[in-house]
Amino acid sequence: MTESSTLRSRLRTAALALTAAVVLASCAQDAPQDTWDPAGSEAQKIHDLQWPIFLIAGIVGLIVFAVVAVCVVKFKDRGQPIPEQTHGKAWLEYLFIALPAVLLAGIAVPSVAVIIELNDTDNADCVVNVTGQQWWWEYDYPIAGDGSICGYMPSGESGSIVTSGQMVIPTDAKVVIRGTSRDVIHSFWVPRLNGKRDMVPGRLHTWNFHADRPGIYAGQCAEFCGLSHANMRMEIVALDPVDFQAWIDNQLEPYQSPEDGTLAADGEAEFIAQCARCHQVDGLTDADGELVVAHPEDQVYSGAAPNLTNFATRNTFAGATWDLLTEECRDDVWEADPENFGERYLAGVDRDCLNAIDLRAWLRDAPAMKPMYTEPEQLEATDGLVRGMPYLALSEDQIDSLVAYLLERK
Amino acid sequence: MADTAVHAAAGHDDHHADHGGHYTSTGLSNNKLAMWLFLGSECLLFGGLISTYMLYRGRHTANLGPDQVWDIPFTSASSFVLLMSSLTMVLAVTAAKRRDDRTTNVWLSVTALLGSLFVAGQVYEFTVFYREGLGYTTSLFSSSFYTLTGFHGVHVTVGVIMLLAVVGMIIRNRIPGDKAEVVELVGLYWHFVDIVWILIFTLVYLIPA
Amino acid sequence: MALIERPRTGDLTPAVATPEATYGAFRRPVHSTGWKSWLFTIDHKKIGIMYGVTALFFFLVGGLEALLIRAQLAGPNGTILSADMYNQMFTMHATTMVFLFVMPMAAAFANYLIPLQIGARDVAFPRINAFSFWCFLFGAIFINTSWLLGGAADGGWFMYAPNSSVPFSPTNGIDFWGLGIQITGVASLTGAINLIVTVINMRAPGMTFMKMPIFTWMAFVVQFLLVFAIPVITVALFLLMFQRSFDATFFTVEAGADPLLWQHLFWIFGHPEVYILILPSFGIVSEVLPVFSKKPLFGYPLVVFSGAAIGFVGWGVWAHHMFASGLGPISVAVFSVATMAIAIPTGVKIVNWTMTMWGGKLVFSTAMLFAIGLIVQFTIGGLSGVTHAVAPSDTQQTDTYYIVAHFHYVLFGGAVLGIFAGLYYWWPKIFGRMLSETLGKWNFWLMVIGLNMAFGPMHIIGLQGQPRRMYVWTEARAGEGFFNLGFWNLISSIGAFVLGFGVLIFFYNVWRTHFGRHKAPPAPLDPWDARSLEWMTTNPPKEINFDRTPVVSHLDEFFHRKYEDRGDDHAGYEPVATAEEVLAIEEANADDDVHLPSPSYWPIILAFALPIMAYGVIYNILLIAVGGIIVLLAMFGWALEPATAPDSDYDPPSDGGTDLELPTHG
Amino acid sequence: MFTTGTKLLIGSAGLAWLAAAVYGVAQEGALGTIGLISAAVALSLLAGVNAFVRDSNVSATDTEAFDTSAAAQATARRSLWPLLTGIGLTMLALGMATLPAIFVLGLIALGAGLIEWLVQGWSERASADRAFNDQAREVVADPLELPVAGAILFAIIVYAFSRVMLGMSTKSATVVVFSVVAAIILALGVLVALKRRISVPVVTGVFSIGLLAIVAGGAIAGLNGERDIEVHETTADLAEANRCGTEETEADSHASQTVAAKSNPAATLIYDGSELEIDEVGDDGQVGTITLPRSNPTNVMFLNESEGEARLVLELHPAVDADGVAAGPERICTTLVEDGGRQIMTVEFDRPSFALEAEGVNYEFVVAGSDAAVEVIVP
Repeated sequence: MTESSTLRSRLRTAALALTAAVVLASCAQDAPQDTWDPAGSEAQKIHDLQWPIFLIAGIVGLIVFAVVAVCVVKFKDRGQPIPEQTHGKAWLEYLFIALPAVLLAGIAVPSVAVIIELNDTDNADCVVNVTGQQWWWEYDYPIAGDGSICGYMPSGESGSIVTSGQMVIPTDAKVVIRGTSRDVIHSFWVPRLNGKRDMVPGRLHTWNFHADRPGIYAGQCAEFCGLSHANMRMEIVALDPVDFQAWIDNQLEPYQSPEDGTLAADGEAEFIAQCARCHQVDGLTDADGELVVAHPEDQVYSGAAPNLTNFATRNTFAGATWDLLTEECRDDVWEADPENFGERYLAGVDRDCLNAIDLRAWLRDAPAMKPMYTEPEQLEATDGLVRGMPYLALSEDQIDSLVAYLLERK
Repeated sequence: MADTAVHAAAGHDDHHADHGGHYTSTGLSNNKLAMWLFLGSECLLFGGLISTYMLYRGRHTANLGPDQVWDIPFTSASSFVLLMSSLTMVLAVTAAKRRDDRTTNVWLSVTALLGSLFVAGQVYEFTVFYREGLGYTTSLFSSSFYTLTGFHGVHVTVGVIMLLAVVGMIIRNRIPGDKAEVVELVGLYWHFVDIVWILIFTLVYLIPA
Repeated sequence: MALIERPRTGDLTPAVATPEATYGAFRRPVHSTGWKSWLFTIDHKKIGIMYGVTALFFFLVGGLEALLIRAQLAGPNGTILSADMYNQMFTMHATTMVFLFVMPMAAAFANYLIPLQIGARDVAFPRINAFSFWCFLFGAIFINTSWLLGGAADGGWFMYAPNSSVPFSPTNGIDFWGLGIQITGVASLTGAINLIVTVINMRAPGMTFMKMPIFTWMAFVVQFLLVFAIPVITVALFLLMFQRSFDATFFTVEAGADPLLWQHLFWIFGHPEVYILILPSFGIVSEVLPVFSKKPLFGYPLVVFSGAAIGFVGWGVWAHHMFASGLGPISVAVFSVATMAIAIPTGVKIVNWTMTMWGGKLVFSTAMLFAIGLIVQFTIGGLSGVTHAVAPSDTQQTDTYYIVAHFHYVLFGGAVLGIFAGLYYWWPKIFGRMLSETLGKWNFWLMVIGLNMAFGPMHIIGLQGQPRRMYVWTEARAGEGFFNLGFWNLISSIGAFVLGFGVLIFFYNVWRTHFGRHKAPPAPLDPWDARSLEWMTTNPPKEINFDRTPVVSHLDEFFHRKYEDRGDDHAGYEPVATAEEVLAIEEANADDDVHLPSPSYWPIILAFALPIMAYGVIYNILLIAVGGIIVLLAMFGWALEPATAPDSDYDPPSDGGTDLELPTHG
Repeated sequence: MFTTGTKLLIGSAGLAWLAAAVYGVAQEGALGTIGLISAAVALSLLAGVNAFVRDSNVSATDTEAFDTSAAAQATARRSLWPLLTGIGLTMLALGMATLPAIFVLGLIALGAGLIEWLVQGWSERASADRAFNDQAREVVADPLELPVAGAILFAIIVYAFSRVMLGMSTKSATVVVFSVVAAIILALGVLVALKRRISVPVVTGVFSIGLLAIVAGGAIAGLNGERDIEVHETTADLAEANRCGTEETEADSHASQTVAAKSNPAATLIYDGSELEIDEVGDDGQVGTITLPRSNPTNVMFLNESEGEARLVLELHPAVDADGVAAGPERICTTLVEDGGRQIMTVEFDRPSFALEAEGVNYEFVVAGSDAAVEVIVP
């Protein structure tokens, strides 16, 4: 009998240790994509469901290990006679069917409830269209019949907002994304706000986000989507209502050309010549005053390229894989208090904070930074259309002017 | 030529009748059991293809849809012919069990001819659909339709060649083992192919898309 | 052509001519030694060994691929592999391990052991058995030739559409993959039908289903899963082939296609496939544990029924691989609950294994260690499985390293440890020498430590948000502190190399046992005091397997011949005969006139035609015709060939003693 | 000791040498002399060979020769294969001059003939026992002959009969012909099966005649050509011909009215007789505008809930290049959808809406013949 009591005390210690480990894990805020660190109601629902299951699983596991350990220690061959050739005990077997069945039924009921809750996309406060493409995300904000965007009425004239890399949403609002893809299956996943949902071409999938407090929430494409799957990230930026209104108004401000004679003005010309084939800047006009309309579908197999109208209001580029901010400025934004966060974020990128090294490297030779199908011999199957940004053979001067121009896209 | 085959084969069969086949744990012949398992596996194959078709039959944006190309009277006739071939197959199996090689050969040949007729009808039908503008890659509906019925057609073709080969083998007295069982195995396959067609005919042609 | 497998007798006996003058090149191969005896063999034991050797070779290949992956991921922004190479590497790692290692390894055990365990002299269709093996081998070689012909498949083993379409994967890698899997699928399907018929029809007299050894039972369930799962993937692969090679639009979204079709077809196959991989190992440990516990398997009927239940329910849970795919809440809820339900029969097995040990007399041989290792490691994998049976929790975990951790605990901790338990346990049976137990223990502990070091940290990595299939990970999302990704990725990579070293010890052990200076002596007849029928013959077994067809009256027949119950209530078993004595009785009463089917050229010829046709699909349609003609010729040649060769094919001509009939039991 | 034949040759050779010498001296003609010397050399050679092999005479003591000499072998048996090879060769030549198809057929006939010839030749030398040789031939040839013969027979029937059907002038005629041919086959089968006295040659004869009839029918039908099969009109044709109106067209006959449940459209447009209502996820009951993505094929479902039939049309206003060629179709439309029916339309927009604004137009879903419309905003 002493053996079983030591066993019990061992079990208790083990259970405590496991609980401690679980609590420790749930408290750890180290990795930005920690799935045990919810920051929104959807992720919270999942978390409330999953930690007891981990706990139960851990306890069951420890019991099994303990029994195996007892067997190994106690029933070692020490020359005992041939044991009873028993073929089993019926009641014990039924018990071990019934026990897990009850346990699993107990898990199943709340699971089903949470499944239903997570999939409830009615009564959205805000709708955002999310489109995946190799290897970046595009977000566009549909205009409601009354001209409002995401539940907010723009101060000026309403219009389309198309952005990429970072999806900006208001806090304390039920944000429903309507997601699809332009090429292969991608998966939209921002762990601290919600689980993942695949974005399947030809299908429209919805998913909910609800951020409790302002901040940046990191995510990553979770469905294997080809060559640069590792370089397809996303961030959700949650702003409080006032800041979000400001963000919308800023996004919708009419295009302003750089002042003549500045480096940025050269950059505008370069942009029209080199970049505007694919990248749209809303309101940009050429020398004749004609609207410049990008035609990425003539160049890119998947059919689109990031809209750069408000490039410098974002913190990332190239599929949210590289930061537009220097490390210092980035930490400044990421680690800001919820109250100060909106202000820091809306400041955007300026020359002091610009991560010029990566941006210039990107303009110099994009495929070298991020593997993409851009070499002619790789494009037979797509009739010459590229999959990703090709090498453009820009000179350092051209790059200088483009950087200057892009910095003004606020 | 067939007459000599009949005599030779009869002797051959007697030998095997004495022999009585192998002992098996269940009394079922190994070959028959294997054929049933194979057909069970084939069910899933056609299940997959039929599911694909059912998913895609409505997907023909701006192109021909199923109800626009079907010629139900013709397909009914060819389906009926295939059904009749199951009947003649039964007659062939019965004759084989009676060790009546002549009748077996007659019914096997008739089954093969009816099967060929069915495939000829399918070739005709495909040609007409193609002329009407329904190519293999025209739409998802057409791809999945041609794949499903084409797979079935290939099965019938294989069946016909098997039937004709069995006729040839009986004539030349070249069947190793129990002749009646060989005919029965081919018969099982043939019936399966027929049943699958009934399913396809109902799901693909008769139920409106 | 499973149709005609029966021998006919005496038709073609030449009247005058000598065999040399008549048949020339067309004599049946009748060699019993030399390489030809392997190439044209239809002996289930030789085929089993060939399966095993090939599978272990591909285990090394897959392991090498795994090590390259872990080397790449040991630190941030790894540069050992390019993105393209990395994608090929993880695709082929999974493909190799699943289709070219675990499945054929299970086929090796099943082929070798099922006839022995049920007291048969061979499988039901020996030539089809040979065909299955050659199909598998040629298919495996075919897939791997893609490395040399423009690059291997790069879409992941799940090959989700539309990423598998030509524009997204312009090399021929995926064509090779699809056609190769198709060919190995033919191998699995024919092999499965063969083994099912064998188990149903060729059991020794007295061996009812509920007296069948448990490994045979689990393998039997697996063959059913194969029979019904293979055609589903066949459909999917056909659609993929038509898509890639013949411009069909099954997965072209612009034409209105639904990419989820592929996922459904793939996982309807893919989930039963998981049980196809694991159940044979369940069978192996269910053999090993009772032997080394000196007790019968606890709750044998329940283990059988739970195995069957796993096989059955396994068909209703495929969509749990698609919880994030957007199926809709009702489907997700149903599949979520069904997935939890499958944990019950799996749990039953764990309980039964531990209860088998409870109250036993445990001998910790290497095989036993691996079996206990399986119980512990598989439990971890099973429990992490429960956490993602819960669909909402799965939306956080799927496609992360947490899943990688889960299925490696299930497949390495489960399937592979079971396979190693089987290798150590049956090695003396198959090769007549015992592997070194000392090296075996090194092998076991290094593998277990390596396994936990390599895959344990992946739980953390996954829960910290690192997705799978990324060729690099970055410091920026690694975090700091105890759970930081950098540290645990490094540990995992080190663990992978420890694991690799552990596996190499096994190969060293094999070399040392058979070739080294310290070559092991011939193994005793019954080294483990075993319980089931396969041990009731010589090591290795004779070509005819048993001198006398055994008559079975108990589950664990061999044990009951060696021990008798002197008390009552199963409590007083005492040895009454040694294995040698039991065998001597059998030898003394040997069946005369045992006849085995003859080797044949056709299986290998038929199998060889398949990759030719597959190359034809990729490169030139004419090759398909060439392959097709070979197929026709081989199939009809096969169909017209009697199961046993006429006496005249033997050199010198046989006296008629060993060439007449398949095993007859009565 | 010389045999008779050798003596003759030696004599002839001597005579030839003599004649050559006489002619060469008397006539002074180089050509004739060379001819005679050649003959003399040839005759000498033959005489030598003949002397060496002793005029091929078999010695009475050479018992082995009774079995092995060519004369002791069975004579070659009747064979079809030289004929087939010959036909193959002829077709090869004919094919080179006329049709490649005949050339290929010739190649096949040639190959088949040669292989069969080889196998037969081999089998006839297999042993002295003719019955055994026949069986040996079958062992080797059956795996090829049986399936290939079956396949050829099958291919002929299928090809010829399908030509016959394609040649029929109406659809109902095909049904009749098909059924009648099947009935004849069945009836013949019953007849042969029941009347056991019908001999094999009769059956073979009837079968051959039937086969011939089908082949002949196929040939005639093939030469006559197929009946006129018109290309079916589709909605793509309608849009091109600017006929997306309210009148019923051929494309609308038997058009599908249901859509698979799993189509997962981006939006559903519901027509209630006066208005187009938009049903979109997360955005219910919106009227007037809808936002759809650029450069991405998107499924939109049209649901007709009005009393009559209706057709959904999407006005696309494609970009026009310098030559006035439009980059795509002007519009796309569904077929006429019955009350309660639904249909999917796959749409893709190449240009953002603001690019169209400059031209004073916009993307628009309209119901043909009504005022109901929805503007599409493409960001």
